[in-house]
Amino acid sequence: MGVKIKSMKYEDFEDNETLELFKQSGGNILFTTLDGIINWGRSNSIWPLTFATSCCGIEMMATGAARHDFARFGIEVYRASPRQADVIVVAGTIVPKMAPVLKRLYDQMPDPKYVIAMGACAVSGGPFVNSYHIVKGVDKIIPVDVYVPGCPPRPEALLYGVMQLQRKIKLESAFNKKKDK
Amino acid sequence: MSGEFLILFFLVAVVLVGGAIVFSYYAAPSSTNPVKHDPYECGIPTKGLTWLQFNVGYYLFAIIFLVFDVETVFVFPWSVMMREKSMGMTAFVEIIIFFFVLVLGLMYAWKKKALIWE
Amino acid sequence: MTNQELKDNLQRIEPTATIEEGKQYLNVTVSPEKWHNLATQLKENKELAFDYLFNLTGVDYGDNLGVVYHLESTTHHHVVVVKVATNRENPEIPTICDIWRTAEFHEREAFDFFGIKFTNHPDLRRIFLDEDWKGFPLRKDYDPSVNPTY
Amino acid sequence: MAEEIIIKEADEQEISINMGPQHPSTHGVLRLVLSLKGEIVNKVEPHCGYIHRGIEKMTESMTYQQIIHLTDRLDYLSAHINNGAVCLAVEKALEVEVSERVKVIRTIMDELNRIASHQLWWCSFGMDLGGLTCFFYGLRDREKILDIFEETTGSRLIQSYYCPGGLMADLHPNFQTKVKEFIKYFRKILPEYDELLSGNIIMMERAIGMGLLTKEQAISYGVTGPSGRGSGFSCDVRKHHPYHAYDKVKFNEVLRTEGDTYARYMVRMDEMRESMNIIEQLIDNIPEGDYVAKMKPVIKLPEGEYYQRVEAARGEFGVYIISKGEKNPYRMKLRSPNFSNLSSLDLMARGNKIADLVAIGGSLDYVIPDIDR
Repeated sequence: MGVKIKSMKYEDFEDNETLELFKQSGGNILFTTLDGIINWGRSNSIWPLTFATSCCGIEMMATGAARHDFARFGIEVYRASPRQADVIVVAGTIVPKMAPVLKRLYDQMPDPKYVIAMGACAVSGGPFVNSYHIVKGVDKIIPVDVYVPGCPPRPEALLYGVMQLQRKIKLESAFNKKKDK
Repeated sequence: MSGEFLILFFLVAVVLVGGAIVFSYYAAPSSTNPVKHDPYECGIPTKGLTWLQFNVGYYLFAIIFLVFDVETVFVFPWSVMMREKSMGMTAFVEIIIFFFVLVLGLMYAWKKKALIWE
Repeated sequence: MTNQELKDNLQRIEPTATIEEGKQYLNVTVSPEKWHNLATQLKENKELAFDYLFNLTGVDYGDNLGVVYHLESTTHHHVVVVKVATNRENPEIPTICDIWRTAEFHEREAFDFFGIKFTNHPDLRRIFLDEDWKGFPLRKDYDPSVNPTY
Repeated sequence: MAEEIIIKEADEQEISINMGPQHPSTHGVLRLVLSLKGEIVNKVEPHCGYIHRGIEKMTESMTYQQIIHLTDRLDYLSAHINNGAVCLAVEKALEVEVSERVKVIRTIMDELNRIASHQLWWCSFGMDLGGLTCFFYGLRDREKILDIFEETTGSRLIQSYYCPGGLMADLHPNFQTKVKEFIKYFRKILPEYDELLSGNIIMMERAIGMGLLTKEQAISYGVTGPSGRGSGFSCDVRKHHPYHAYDKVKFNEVLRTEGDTYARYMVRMDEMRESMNIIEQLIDNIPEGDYVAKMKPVIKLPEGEYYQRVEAARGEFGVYIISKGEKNPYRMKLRSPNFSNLSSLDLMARGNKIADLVAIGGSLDYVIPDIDR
C-alpha cells in the first residue's frame, strides 16, 4: 500500500526509512480518503510561532522573506501567540532559564502541534555543548518531529526540513488512533 | 417572499456551521495538560492582581470604533442598491444625512477629548 | 593630556594609589575604601573629566577577587584603567553607579558571576542567572555539577 | 481565606505585565516587566539571561583560534566586526604585522557587514511600527550582501572569515565586480527606503520627540553606536581609535543632537551611505600581498592585559584579555554594546505608551545574545 504523495515522487525522498519502518511495523491503518483530505489541509498550512532565540532566528527570517519564500510551502504567516500556531520552530540555543518557558509555550499550543529543532544548538547543544548554562538538545524538554542540522542551517535546509514535516503529517490518521502516538 | 427561502437559508446555515464544529471535534486530536488553559503571557506564569479598574479611555475608544464599524455595514447594501437607476438621487441624499449624523457624533467625542489619551 | 601629566595629577589626588605605566593604558591600583572618592574626583575634576566608563570587568585573580574599570574622557580622549582588589571570603567594593549610571547593570553582572557585593547598590540581584542558582560561575573554583544540568 | 483584594485608589493602580521572552517586538528572548497605568508605562525592568550561554567561561578553556567561532555568535549581525576585535587584540599582543591587503579586506568586510546589519534593523524597525513591506524589501537587498559573503567566505550569516594573523582564504575573483554592482544598485534603492519609511507621516509622528536621551545621559549610561550618536555623543571608535585601514579612508562621523527615535533612525540611514563611501574608496585599490601572516600553530599571548575596541554595528564592542602566557586566556571579558544600550531603555520609555516603548526598543536595535553572552 504505497502512500501516494502527489507533490513529490516517492522515489525522490532518499531517506525513506521512516516510511519503510512504519510499513514493516504492520501499520495497519485504514487510510481513508477523509484522512487524505485532512492531512492535505494540515500539511499545506502549517503556521509557525514567532520563536527565535539567536542566530538561527535570522536565517528563519531570511527563509520567511522574499527570496527563499516560506509561504510557497503553506507557511503563510508567523503567529505571535501559541494559541494560533501549529509548529514551533525552535531556532537557536535553549538554556535552562528558558526551558520552562519553552515547555509552557509548547503546552499552550492547540493540537495537532509539531516541533522543528532548527540548528545545532536546538538539536544537540551545538557549539555551546560544554557550557555550564545550556540545554543539550531540545528533545530533552519537548518531543521533536524534525531535526534540521547546521549552524545556522541554510534557508534551503530549513525548507527541506519543512518538507519532511509535511511528509510526516501526511502519514497521520485522524480517526484510527491505533498507532503508538 | 414566501417562507421557504427563510427556512432553507436557516437550514443551510445550521448544517454548514454545525457540521464544521462537529467534524472538527472528531477529527482533531486533543491533549490536555495543566498549563493549557492558563492565560498566555509571553511564556511566563502571570503574577499579581488583574482585578483592578481599567482606564475609561479603553471603553470610549471601543464605543467610537463600534459606531463607525456598524456604519460600514449599512453602507455596503446601500452601495449595491445605488446602481439601480430608479433610486439615484434619493439614496444619495439619504446617505449624506446618515454620514452627517455620524460626523456630529465624532465631533462631539472629539470636543469631549475622548480621542486623546491622557 | 599625556600619561605623565595624568600620572602626576592622579598621584596628587590619591597619594595612596599605586600607579604604573601599563602596555596600553595607565594602570591605577587603589584600595576599596579609597575608591569611591577617587571615582568622584576622576569624574568631577575638570582636567581629568573621566565621564565615560566603557568597561567594568570582574576578575578572579586566584587568591583574591578584583574589579577592573576602564575609564575614558570624551573631551580629552585619554584613558585610565583602575583596579580594585578585594578578598575572596567577603568581597565588598563600594558601588559607583551614582557616578556612572552604566555601572548599575555591569555591577549586577559582576555580582552574578563573581559574587562581589557592591555596597549601597540600589538593586543588587543576579541579572543573568536564576535567583536560586548556586555558586558563582566565573570563579576559578566553580564546580558546575552543583546546579542541575540538562 | 482567599487573598484579600485591596482596591487601591483608581489613579495609582498599576498592573505589571510581562513583555516576555517570547514577544514579537523584543527582537529575541528579552523579558521586560512593565508596570503600567492604563497605556502609560511607569517602569520597564529588563530581565536578561534567557539566552545566557556562558561564553566568557568557555573562552577560558579554548585556544584563540577556537574563540573566533564563539565571538561571532555573540552579535551575529556584526560577526566580522566582533572577530576583527579578537584578531586585532591577538595580533597586537604578539606584535604580528598584518599585511596591507588584509587590513583593506577586513575594512571592506566590516563595512559590508554594517550595511547588512542596518538593513536588517530597518526591516525589524518597520515591522515594529507595523509596516510589513519594509521586512520584504530590506531582506531582499540584504540577500545580495549575503551572496557576496557566501562566495568569499563560504557561509552567509556567521562567516568566521578572520583568523589571528589574517584571513582564512583570499578573495573570490569576482568579489570586486559584485561589490561594485551592489553599491551601484543600493545607491538607487536607499532613496526608496527613505520614501517608504523615513518620509512616512505615521512613522514621523511616532518617532519624532519620542524616547529622548540627552548627551550626558548617553555618556553616563554608556550608550554607544548609532543610538549614542543620535544624541550627539561622538563615540565612533573608527574615528577616535582607528584600526584596520580606517585611518587611510575619508569618511565623516554621522552625528545628530535631537536624541529622539527619529534621530537614531536617521543616523543609521546616513551611516549606510557612509559605509558605501568607505567601500567605494577601497574597493578599487586592494593592495597585493599574502592574505595571512606566518603564525605559530599554538598561539600563546605574552603575560599581560590587552584591550581592543572596535565599532560594531550597534556600538563599541571591546575585548579585554588577561593572559598568563598559556595557550588560552586567563580571563576574557567581552564588552557588549547592547548591554549598556539596554540600560537606557527604562529611562527613555517612562511616561510613554506601550506602542512607543516598542518603537524606542526598535530604535535601540538591541540583539539579545549579545546582551546575555
